[in-house]
Amino acid sequence: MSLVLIDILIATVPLMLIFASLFAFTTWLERKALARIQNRIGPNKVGIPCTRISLFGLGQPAADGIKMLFKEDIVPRGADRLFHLLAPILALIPAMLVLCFLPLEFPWTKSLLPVQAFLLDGAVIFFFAITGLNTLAVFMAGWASRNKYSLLGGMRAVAQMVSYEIPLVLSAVIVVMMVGSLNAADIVKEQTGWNWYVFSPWGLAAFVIFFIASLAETNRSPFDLPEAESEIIAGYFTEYSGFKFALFFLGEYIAMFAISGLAVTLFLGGGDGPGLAAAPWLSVVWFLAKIFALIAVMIWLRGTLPRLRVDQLMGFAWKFMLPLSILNILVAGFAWHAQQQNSKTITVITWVISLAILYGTASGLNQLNRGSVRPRKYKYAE
Amino acid sequence: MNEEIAFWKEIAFWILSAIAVLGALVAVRKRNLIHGVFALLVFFAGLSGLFLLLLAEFIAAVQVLVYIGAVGVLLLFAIMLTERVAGDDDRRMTSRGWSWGLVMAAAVFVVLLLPPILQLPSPEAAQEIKPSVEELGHKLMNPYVVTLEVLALLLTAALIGAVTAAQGVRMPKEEDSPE
Amino acid sequence: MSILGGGIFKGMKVTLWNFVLSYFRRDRLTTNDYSWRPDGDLPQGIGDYPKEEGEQLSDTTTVTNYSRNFPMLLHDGGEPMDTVRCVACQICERECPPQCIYIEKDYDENGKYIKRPAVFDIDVSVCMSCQICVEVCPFDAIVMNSQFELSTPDRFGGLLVRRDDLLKSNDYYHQIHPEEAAARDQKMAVEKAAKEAKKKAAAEKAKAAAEKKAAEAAMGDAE
Amino acid sequence: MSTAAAPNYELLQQDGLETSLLEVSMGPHHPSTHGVFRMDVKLDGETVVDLRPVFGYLHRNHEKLAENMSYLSSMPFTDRLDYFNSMSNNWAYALAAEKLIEVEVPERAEYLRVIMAELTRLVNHVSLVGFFLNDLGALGTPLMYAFREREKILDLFEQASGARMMCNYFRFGGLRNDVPEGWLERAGEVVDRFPSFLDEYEQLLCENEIILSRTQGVGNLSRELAISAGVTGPMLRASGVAYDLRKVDQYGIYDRFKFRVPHTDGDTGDCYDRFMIRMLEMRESIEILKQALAGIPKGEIMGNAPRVFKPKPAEAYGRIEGPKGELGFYLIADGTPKPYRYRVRPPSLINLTVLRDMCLGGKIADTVIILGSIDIVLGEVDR
Repeated sequence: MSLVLIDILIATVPLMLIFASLFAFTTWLERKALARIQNRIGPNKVGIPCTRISLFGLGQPAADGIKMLFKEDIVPRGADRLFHLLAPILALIPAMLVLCFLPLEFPWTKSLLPVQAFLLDGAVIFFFAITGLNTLAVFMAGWASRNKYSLLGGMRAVAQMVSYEIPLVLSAVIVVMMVGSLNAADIVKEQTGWNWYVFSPWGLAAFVIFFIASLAETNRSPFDLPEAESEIIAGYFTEYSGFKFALFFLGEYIAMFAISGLAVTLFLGGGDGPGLAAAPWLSVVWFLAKIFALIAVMIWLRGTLPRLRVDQLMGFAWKFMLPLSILNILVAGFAWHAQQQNSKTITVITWVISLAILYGTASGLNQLNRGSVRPRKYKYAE
Repeated sequence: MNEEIAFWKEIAFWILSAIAVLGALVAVRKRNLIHGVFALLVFFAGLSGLFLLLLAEFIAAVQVLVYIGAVGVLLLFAIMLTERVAGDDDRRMTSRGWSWGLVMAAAVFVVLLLPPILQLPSPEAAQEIKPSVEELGHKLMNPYVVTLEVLALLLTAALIGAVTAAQGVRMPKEEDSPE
Repeated sequence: MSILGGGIFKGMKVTLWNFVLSYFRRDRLTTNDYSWRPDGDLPQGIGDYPKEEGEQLSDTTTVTNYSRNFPMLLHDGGEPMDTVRCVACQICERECPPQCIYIEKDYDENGKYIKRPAVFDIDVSVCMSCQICVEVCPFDAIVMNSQFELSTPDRFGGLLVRRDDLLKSNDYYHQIHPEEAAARDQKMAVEKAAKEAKKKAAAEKAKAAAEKKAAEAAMGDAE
Repeated sequence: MSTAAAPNYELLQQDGLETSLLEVSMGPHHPSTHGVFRMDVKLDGETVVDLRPVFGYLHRNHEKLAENMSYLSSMPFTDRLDYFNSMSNNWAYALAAEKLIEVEVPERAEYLRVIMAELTRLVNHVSLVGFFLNDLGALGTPLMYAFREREKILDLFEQASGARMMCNYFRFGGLRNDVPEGWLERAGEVVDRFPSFLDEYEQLLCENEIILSRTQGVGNLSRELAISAGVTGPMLRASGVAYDLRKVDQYGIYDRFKFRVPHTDGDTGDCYDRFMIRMLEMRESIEILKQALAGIPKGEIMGNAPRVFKPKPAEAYGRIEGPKGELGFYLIADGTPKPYRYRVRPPSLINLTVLRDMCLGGKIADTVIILGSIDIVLGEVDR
């Protein structure tokens, strides 16, 4: 085993272990939080598996994992066996691959590795390129299980992911334009000392668009149309059971981590936070804390919002998100030039004007798209 | 340290090119359309791996983004819209005279491609140039800005054309739903 | 609507409010997990399952003083078979909507019908605990029990509850449905008193008639 | 192939792009068909071109059974018709039977009947809104809030009649037994706490943009079609017709209570109207409950009904304003203790007949919420 391979292993294995265990923790967190939102208690019986100790149900992910291993793995007769097997794997590969582009400086890797993935020149472009593969996995699953519902689910998923990738990329363009480089580490370096991009009006608008598009990209709450239980049973993974289903589940959660990781890098200043001078390794803690904040909001949305319909989903992407993100690029451009004069008054004025423009267009577009949708008044007969 | 890296690069090169060639072959021979498209995507992935080996990250990323992400999905959409997509039917035969095809390909290779390949300097000569994204950006802006604008115009025209074509499929209903 | 996405934020405020309150306000929880319910109205020692037959409460769900499940036959204490109230008049067998009761009268050795059921089976898989039998029974012999865990591994005979398993004492009835049992006993006491009064009145009338007849007879043989 | 073109949607088989119709049977055990109900849907992409409802999976021969049993014995079976509101089913049957014989229902029983019926209306509307939101995709949160309130009311039913859902509590001429003491105070407490829950519920649901845009303009039911199809209940009121049996028939003692009947003022109703009408009706039911709980007198619970119910040959039709619509019982008596003919007018089934007209042209996601907004219970549809 030559030295190079050991270096690569040292870099990738902790990444995989940390995020796999975070996945287990998030499933528990999601079930507990959703339960509490719905005034239930959530899993509290499984502590350490096969003992009676129930430490707040923390053993539930382990129990689910073991259950998934032993569940019978049914492949429908008409299905295309090879693709039925490949789809969950293809759903997992991009999600895991993309994790290495997040600027997470683990303390022990600093000295060893000659090149780190997030120091790549085009880290952000690689990120979007590889998350694009998820669309293929979903389509493959939908098509291979040869069942009407999954076909519908697959079609919906492909259409949704393709049309939400554009606002996702365009809102990331703003930050790249501001920083001037595609390198994840430079982006984080620009935002040190609390001047994160989310605090500027165009940054906030870009963050909101990025967050909504990332919800759609990972099929989360208001956009979980591909796996709409009430309409098309479980969408593209209707015919999956046992460990393949668990792989899909794992893929979806790791994709959630990856996308919110990028959101944190671009808008919330990556590992930046108080107390970094004292202990540099705190940046990893801050990074994960911010990711969990975003995931908490995703879970909160899942507990509250119903689902959008397919054509509304498309209309929202093309008629609301896309124009808003293009306009946001223009506004950010002007603001960047105004900032070059770096006089206090001009920046304040630009901030106010850009805020007004962005909010004005947003509500204008909303009025244009869904003007007639308003709560109605009713008459009473004696 | 770096002769080891060179050794691993050599192995990576052979693996990636083998994947690419295999993908291309399967794409051509497969009777089932969907399998063919996915094999083609494997070929694109192999290609982007080769770009990475040449340290051209941006092109590798764009290759994945454009070819696999966009062209692949476009092909799948096209296949989905044509009828009888559910199963691979036997009606779609591959041409029987493939042996003549092989001969023609060999002739083209010998006559057109072989001479320039021989003049190429040996592979070691391709040393590490620094094709950073920034330089690409600057080049796009000053010398090639005209082509960029024309391309942009072309794409928007294509987009508008696609929208009107899709619009025409369904006769617009008399009472349009409120959205 | 007011601000962009105002409705969605309002909805999220409500769910956040529910999320926070579910930790403090116990009545907001739909699934009341009884293992940690402090108030005393449920018997303590919730963990151990009721061992001996007839104990009414189990730890998993609420069984209140009003819930009725499958019927049971009442007897007034002591040896069940000699103080049983049921006289096998088979009214409940006829009236039962899903026809799940089967009764056979009891005869002593020389064939005289003694007012007791020899066989009284209720097919628990058919019974829908609708309490019609309790209403139509003139002798208050059958009432609703609240014991519902009657599952048995044996599919063929297991769900047919025999007479001896159905028989329960009247004070067990007081234990599970105190109000109802008290009201029923009080009604029976009133009826019994009314019957006695009627019988006494009939007896006096009979006695008076007998004296009158005796007096006339005495008058007759006097002339 | 010939496609039965829907009235407002022509499927254009233009040259070349002739796509095949996807035929999906949203089968008997589909997660959102509220029981065993099947819809054979022909889809062009996502748009519904044709829809054929198939039901009958839950047919239990209720009406023929009733002809072979005494009048009283079929009372517990009426609980199982629309298993969400057994009390109002019992009342409709009791009302019909009381028309056959002359019996006078005491005052306290009338008040308790109104209280029980209005409590079932609350339970039904709250659960319906919960299931409707579940079909829309809100994973269970509104449903769990609805069930939390429903539990409180079901506890009240258990204390009064002995069972939570299958109450079998009404008798011809009154009620089976009086409510235990302390029950009226508990009921008052539940009714007083309900409006605060409703405010929270409305805050969660009524201004949510996603719900508004998903339900408005979906499943339009015009006034003429509603009236001609015999649709009754909240669906009819959502289509603009202010018709409520409690005001029309004034059965029981509804004339003593002051309450209003919400309805839309336009002449078509969509899913949003049906959803909002039910939310507003819950508030009216609370008004009635408050007045009834305040005015309930002491006294007898059971009128002088004969021991064996053997009515003279006659026919009677008793109907009430059930939570789902006009629930009617038609009885023909022939002098024997068994009815000659026993017929139930199921509001769910009659409201279901307009499902196809509302769904055509919409998306597959719309069929699910239109079915949810009709509020059917398969026990009543199939009987």
